[in-house]
Amino acid sequence: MPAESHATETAVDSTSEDAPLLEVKNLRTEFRTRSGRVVASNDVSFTLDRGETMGLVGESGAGKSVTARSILQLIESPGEITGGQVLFKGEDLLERTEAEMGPIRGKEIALIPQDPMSSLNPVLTVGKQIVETVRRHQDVSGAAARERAVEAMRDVGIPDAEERVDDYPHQFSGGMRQRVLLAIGLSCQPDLIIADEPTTALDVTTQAKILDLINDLQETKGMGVLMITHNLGVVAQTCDHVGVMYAGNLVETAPLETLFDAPRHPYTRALIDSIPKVDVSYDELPSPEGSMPDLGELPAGCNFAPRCPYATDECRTAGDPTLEAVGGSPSSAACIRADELDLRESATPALAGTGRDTVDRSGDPLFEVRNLRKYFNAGGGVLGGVTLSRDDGLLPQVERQQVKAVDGISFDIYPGETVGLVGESGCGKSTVARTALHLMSPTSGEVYFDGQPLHELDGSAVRSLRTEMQMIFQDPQNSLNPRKTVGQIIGRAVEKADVAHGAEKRQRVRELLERVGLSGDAAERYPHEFSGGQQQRVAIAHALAAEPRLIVCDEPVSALDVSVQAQILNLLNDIQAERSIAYLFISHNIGVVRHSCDRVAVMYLGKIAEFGTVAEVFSPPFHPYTESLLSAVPHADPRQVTDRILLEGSVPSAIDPPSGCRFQTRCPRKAGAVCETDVPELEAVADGSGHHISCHLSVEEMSERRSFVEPQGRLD
Amino acid sequence: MAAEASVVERLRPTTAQRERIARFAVRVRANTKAEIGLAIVLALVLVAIFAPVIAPYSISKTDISHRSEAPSVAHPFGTDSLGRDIFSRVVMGSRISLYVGFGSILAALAIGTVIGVIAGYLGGLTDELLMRMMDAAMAFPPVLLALTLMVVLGPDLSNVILALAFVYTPYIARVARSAALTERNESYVEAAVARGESNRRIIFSEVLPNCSAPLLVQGSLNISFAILAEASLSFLGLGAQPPTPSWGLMINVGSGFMDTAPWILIFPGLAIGITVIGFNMLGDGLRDVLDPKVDTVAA
Amino acid sequence: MKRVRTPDSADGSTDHTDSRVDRRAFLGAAAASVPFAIAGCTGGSQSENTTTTSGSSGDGGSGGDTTTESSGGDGSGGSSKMGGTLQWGGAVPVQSLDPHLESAAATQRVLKNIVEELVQLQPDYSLKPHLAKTLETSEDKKTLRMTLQEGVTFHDGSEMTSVDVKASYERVANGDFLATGFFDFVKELRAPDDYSFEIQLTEPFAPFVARMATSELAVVPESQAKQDKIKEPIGTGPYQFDSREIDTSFTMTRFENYWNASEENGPFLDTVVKTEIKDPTTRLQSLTTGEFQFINGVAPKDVKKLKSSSNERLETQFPKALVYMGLNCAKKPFDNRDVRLALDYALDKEQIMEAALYGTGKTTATPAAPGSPWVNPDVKPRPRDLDKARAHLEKAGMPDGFSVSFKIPESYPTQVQGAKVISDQASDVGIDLQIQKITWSTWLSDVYSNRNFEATTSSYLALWYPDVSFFKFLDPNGAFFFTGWDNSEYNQLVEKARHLYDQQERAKLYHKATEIMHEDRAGHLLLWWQADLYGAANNYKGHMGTADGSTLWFADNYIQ
Amino acid sequence: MYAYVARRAGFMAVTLFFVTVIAFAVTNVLPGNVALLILGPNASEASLHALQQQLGLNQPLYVQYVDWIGQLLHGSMGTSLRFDEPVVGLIAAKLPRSLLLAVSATLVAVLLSIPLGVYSAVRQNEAPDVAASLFAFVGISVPIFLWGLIGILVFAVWLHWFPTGGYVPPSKDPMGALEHLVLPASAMGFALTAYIMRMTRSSMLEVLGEEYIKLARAKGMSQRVVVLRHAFRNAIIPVITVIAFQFSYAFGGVVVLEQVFHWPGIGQLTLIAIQSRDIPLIQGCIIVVALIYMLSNLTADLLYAFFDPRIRYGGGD
Repeated sequence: MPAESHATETAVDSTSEDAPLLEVKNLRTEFRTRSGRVVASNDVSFTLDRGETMGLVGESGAGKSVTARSILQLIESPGEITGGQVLFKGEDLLERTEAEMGPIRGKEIALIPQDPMSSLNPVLTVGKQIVETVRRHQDVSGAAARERAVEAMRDVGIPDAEERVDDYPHQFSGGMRQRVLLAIGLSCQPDLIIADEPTTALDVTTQAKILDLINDLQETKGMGVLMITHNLGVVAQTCDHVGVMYAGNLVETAPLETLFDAPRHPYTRALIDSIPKVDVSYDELPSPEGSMPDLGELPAGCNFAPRCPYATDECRTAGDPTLEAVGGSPSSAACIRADELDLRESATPALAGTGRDTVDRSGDPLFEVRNLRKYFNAGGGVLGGVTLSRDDGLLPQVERQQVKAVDGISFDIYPGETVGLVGESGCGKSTVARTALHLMSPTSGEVYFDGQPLHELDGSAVRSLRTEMQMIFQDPQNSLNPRKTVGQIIGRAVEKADVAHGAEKRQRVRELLERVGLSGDAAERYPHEFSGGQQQRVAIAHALAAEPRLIVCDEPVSALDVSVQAQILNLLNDIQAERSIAYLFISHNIGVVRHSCDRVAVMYLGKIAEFGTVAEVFSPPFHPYTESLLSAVPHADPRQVTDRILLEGSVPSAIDPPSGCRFQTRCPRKAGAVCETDVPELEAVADGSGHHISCHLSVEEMSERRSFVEPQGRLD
Repeated sequence: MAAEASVVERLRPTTAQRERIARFAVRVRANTKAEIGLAIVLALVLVAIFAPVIAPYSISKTDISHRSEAPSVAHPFGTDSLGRDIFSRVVMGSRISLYVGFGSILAALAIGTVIGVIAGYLGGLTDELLMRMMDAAMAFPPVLLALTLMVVLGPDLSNVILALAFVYTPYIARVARSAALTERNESYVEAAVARGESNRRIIFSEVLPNCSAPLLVQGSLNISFAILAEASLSFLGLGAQPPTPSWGLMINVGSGFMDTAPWILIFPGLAIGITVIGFNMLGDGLRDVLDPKVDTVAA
Repeated sequence: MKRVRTPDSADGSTDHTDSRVDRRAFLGAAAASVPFAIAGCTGGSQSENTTTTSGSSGDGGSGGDTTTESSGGDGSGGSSKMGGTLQWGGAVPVQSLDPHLESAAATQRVLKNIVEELVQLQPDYSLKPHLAKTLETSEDKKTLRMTLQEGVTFHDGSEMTSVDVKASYERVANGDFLATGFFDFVKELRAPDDYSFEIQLTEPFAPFVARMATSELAVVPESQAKQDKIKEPIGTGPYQFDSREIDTSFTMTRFENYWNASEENGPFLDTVVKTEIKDPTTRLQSLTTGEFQFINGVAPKDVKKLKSSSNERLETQFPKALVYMGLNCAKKPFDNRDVRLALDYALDKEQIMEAALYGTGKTTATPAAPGSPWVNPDVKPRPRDLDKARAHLEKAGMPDGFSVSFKIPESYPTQVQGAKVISDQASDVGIDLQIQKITWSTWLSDVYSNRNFEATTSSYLALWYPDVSFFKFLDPNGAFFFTGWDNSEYNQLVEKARHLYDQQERAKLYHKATEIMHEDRAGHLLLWWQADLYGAANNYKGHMGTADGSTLWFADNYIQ
Repeated sequence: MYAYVARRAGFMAVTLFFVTVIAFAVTNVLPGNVALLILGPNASEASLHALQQQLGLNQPLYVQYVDWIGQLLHGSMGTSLRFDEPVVGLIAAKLPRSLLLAVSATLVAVLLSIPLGVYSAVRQNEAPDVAASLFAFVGISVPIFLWGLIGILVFAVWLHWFPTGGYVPPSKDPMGALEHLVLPASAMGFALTAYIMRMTRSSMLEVLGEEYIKLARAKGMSQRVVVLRHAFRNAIIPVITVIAFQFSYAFGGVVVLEQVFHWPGIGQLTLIAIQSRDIPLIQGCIIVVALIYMLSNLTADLLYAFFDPRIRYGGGD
């Protein structure tokens, strides 16, 4: 492809020095839908200067990313920008035609998309996708552009960039691909970066690394950053200035500290309160009421009124409040009561309570797993994964490569107890759950349910035990059969478990729906007519239908919005307390595990690194891996400075795990050669205590860091 | 007693199901291709049903004195080389094409779906073997395989349906398998396993209903293939038997009179063209309507 | 006087299926054309002109069906006729080329010009000595003495002597060929010297001499006579085999030193290239666009168009073949004479012929070739009479008719066309004939050998010699008998006639046989005689057909 | 990449096995018995039985199948009953002509349909797109033999531009061969163009909706670059499989088209074999045609792997 000719195009010459880098005035973008026009971003105005990072935060569907994409005029039909101005270095970009926007996009303003997996062209090498951007905007030769690409990759921390420049996107991990997108964005030294949920699709640890990288790059390159996210933790870690959006409107803007210390809009207060703090143990996790209204059917008056604890009649009738500065403070808010309300303290009373009541572990455990192993054949199909090894004998032996997903796991669960399994994605936690429930047949190891040896029973006996053990899944949408009504789904579970039939069954279904907080007549409707949170409630009702004694929850809330997550976790806890059901709770988010589990097992590459009660695991001594996991959890208090431990590289492949302790390749506190040679045993920290750690370090060495659960003093 | 109640409950279309069908109809009307396609297919079905009423003359009455007459008021489509009225034969011919089209594809849908879904759901060796068999059957060009089968089965219209059903089963099986593969990884299937459902029940009551969309599309496209194949078989003389007014047969006979009496060939050719366009448009339109991704409402 | 040619089977277009199924090689599409047999009479002079009469008058500028094509008419010198390549659009592919084995009409059309026989059939059905200069039969008609032409060379350059003739005849006698059966009546073959040859019969047997005029007793060089299977025939004819591609093309070139070459009778054409085109319409289109100068098997529907066009001409030769409806008299319902009569009365034979042949054929009630003494003048086809038909149905106990399968070999378009009209007419009295188009090989195995059919159609190369008409496909032990109609009185008559020489006596017997056949409504419902239809460009001169009706003789043809 | 190729080849071998099973089963179920057909109707019972014995017809089917496969592996497909010539020779003579027809038809189709498909995808729902999809609909809705017949009538009989049919070997007379090739190839090419164009269009539309296209636009790439460099190179990959499938479909269509244009290819040979129940020839023909289908699919898979780096370089981490 011949490089574009650059002569004719006019980049924006910075006409006036004093104009802010970006000033958005009453931006309005609408979408034509079958049910009339929907206003996705409604008269949004804000400014952003060089070297400054502004956050746009809000629940999904609030219009954050539509606003961002409108700046670059990337709105495709049926959407269109119907009003307002986008002043970039003093010039209104909306005046420019599509062709004239060419030199701006990618050179002056760069977009970092959300999903690294699908934002890179799979058939072009990574290098070529950077080179093409460089050559589009700068008149440089091929070789120089390639050099520029390698340099850009090195800037964003991609190891041995020189070799990997000609690799293809599918040869990089999620985190690495996000770094490539960053390299593409920065390759032409843009003045403004729009990062649209850059880390949502990534693991906690990778997310921390990417956000730090963006902050460093901003300091060195001095460009402006517009950070779009729904996670206040990310905002706290990266932004100087924050805008909160709700149902298409910008409801509050403020500097970071003021926003957290003294929010001026009730919705901001609710958002902050809904983030569980690690060092507080709650009886009930705080969660805002209801959910954001549909953009098509906005309520009269203030959009937040129906969910606002401070709403007055005036709020409900006086139309949409406009964003005005609040006297005596740098923030402005779109709330007629902004001046009078004092929202510095959490609106909901401190729910800090005793946390979970202690579990009686005197009797025998309800569910016990001893030395569970599960190996998969690498590669698919009959011939997959077969390699010919020709080491000694003449004849090449056919060797089956094996993925050792679960390699010797033991734990037990008592009636009414919740045991958490936590670890990065790919550590084998969901495989443990599925093998324990015999949805997959384990390679070896014993599983006991209520004393009965599951591994020795034949198919039908196991199937009869099924009603005692149920499962809830991560993505509520596809855990319900789209072709059946909610009533049929739950009814089938009731019928299958012989709990009830006919009219009695229908009655039972209504009770279950009401118990999970849905109305009885939901039974007539189809799953796709419910929101994510409601669908998960149906899934819970479906699990309860068989009156099980154990429910395995596989990442039950990670696909849901932050505010909805709390509601579901509370529901699970109430049900557990009421029916003493045991949970096996799987999650990659250690924050969630902190509040809903009694005991926690930290898993790494198919083995348990640390196991004990939440209090024991969250306080020293720490297994080095647990320590790094805990330190990476973003917290909503900007002032709380924690020295984050960032693990190098990514999780090694389970086909040939590292020798000795599997964590040795990434362990920041590696004891020495011993870690590489012999495999550490999972021993009790002190005899008689339930807290076990498998590491060669001494207990003292593992106790240098302060506990994460004791209340932290505020660093003013 | 309880069992019947639940059956009745399932049969009575709940309000939600009626709603779903209404919404589906709205989306069909919104898609021009589906709308035109549906219109043509419906018109064809009506013509086929009322054919004996519409057709003024008998399809087999020969009248040598009026042979190869040009279209006239008495014979809107003219007469063929034996003096038979072409308009009546084309109208009655719609029955043959629909009978062959729907017959063979419904049979292929029945067998193909079962094979495909079982292969897709069970995976492993069964999947490999079944799919290799399907590939083998697909290796033979449709008309060629149908031809060989016709000689084996003997000259009869129901044999044409059997032959075409055998030929198009693999196409359906392939679509069913890929649909079943995607559905198998959905969690509701895992939930069903967790409930202790048997494989058979999961396949037929959980997975199968969700494979209906792609099968509906493939089915309607294959009907047009089947009609074209029947025409080719009859053209080669081994399909429908005289005096059945199969369009393909009429074209075969008509090809001898192309320069002297072109109408003998043109009208059945047009009939096939319009019918096949109808089914193809319906198939394409349904693919857009049933494909959630194509939904235009912005998130 | 009308002459019957040896028609190959079936109508014009695709008669690829008319080779006889013989012992050795399965010829796939083998029609049951009857081996040629010529009346026993001798003498008669060879006249160049083949007279053809045809229904269609020779109107219009085209040469039309040349009654007598005066060869030297335009007075141009002989030399201008020499040379050129004839592009011939053939209807049916040439089968295998072993003269003693192969009786398919398509193959005979080319073999006629390559291998020759001791005696040759003349237009007036007399038998003229050819490779044999003279032929005498002894008084007791048991020994045949012949003296051979001298100076005759084979295509491979060797000279023909009685050694070759004896070797050829012994090949047929001891092998398993078409005419092998006839050697039951041969006691001894003698070749006293190089140019004389004698055959000693056990009893007078007229058909043997006739058989000697066919390619089944053609003379091949001794070297080839030894071969079990002759792939590329070497003969003494005016053209020699050049090359062929199965089912696609066949090429033969002029044989320079043909012993009988002459200024006047050719051979003139350098090469004859036959391209095989199955579809009659495409074949005609290729003639009109000039890709071919000559095509055979013109479809009856195109006769009118061809005659009206200025730059092509049509030649017809009547009759070529007899088409009849076969009813299975060994199975219900046609085992009942009344049912057969009912069907006979339901059909209007004239209408059926008109529909299928566009008037280029003739209906008949006797299998004897039209114009021959064996035709019984007062036996006419039954006219259509629905009341009589219903009466016979009631008598047979089936007042509201019946339903049977009606199997038609799909490679015969005129039979298919006729069948549609027949089934339509029969339905008027409730007789439902369900047409089933089947391939020729299925007809052969289902209908012919397994007799699993109720009604069918078939065709048969009529021949002037009555034995073939009356015995061959009507007598239970005739070679092509499949209808199961067995009338002992008829059989005796025909058996006796086989051994009579006197024409009047044989005619009386055959007339009686025709009456019995008609009265007892035999399983053969005769439909029509049809003609051989050839098309040619105006500049392709000379007569196309030959005395035996279905073969072609290219020697006297030339391109102007 | 090699694992991928090995797997595809492995699949093909198994499929080939099933192909031979189907070919054997279908032909051996044909009514009428073979010996009778060889010896003719008046063969005696004894000679019929003897021939059956010799041909091994009365052994159990699987035994017949095994020695038939044995023969096949030694490269002999038996001799044709009808032509009394080795089947392999017959097919070898006729196959190249059908290949010539199918390849030229596919070539015509590809050169025409890919640009059309891309253009109508980019111009979605505008005039050219509607016109192109109408053209496509007409193309696939009328049987190929009708296109052939109309082609002959218009271009050969009326306009005399091309001959009405027949085949001229290119080695002997290239111009003549081309003249004879135009009508049949374009008749079939027309139908293929429609299929490939529709596939290209829908594949392009799908790719244009992908995230990386949005990013390419966000990087300021011109429409031409976005469509050709980014979208087309992804969209072409599935189209390759369609082209391979269409090639084998074209090969299937040959059966009918060779009849109309009396093109002496394998299609016509197969039809004759079927009509005269020449069992060894039928088996030979349908296996060769099936082999062509599988080879074209294997090439498509290889091209697929070549064009799609995700397969060429195997899974990443």
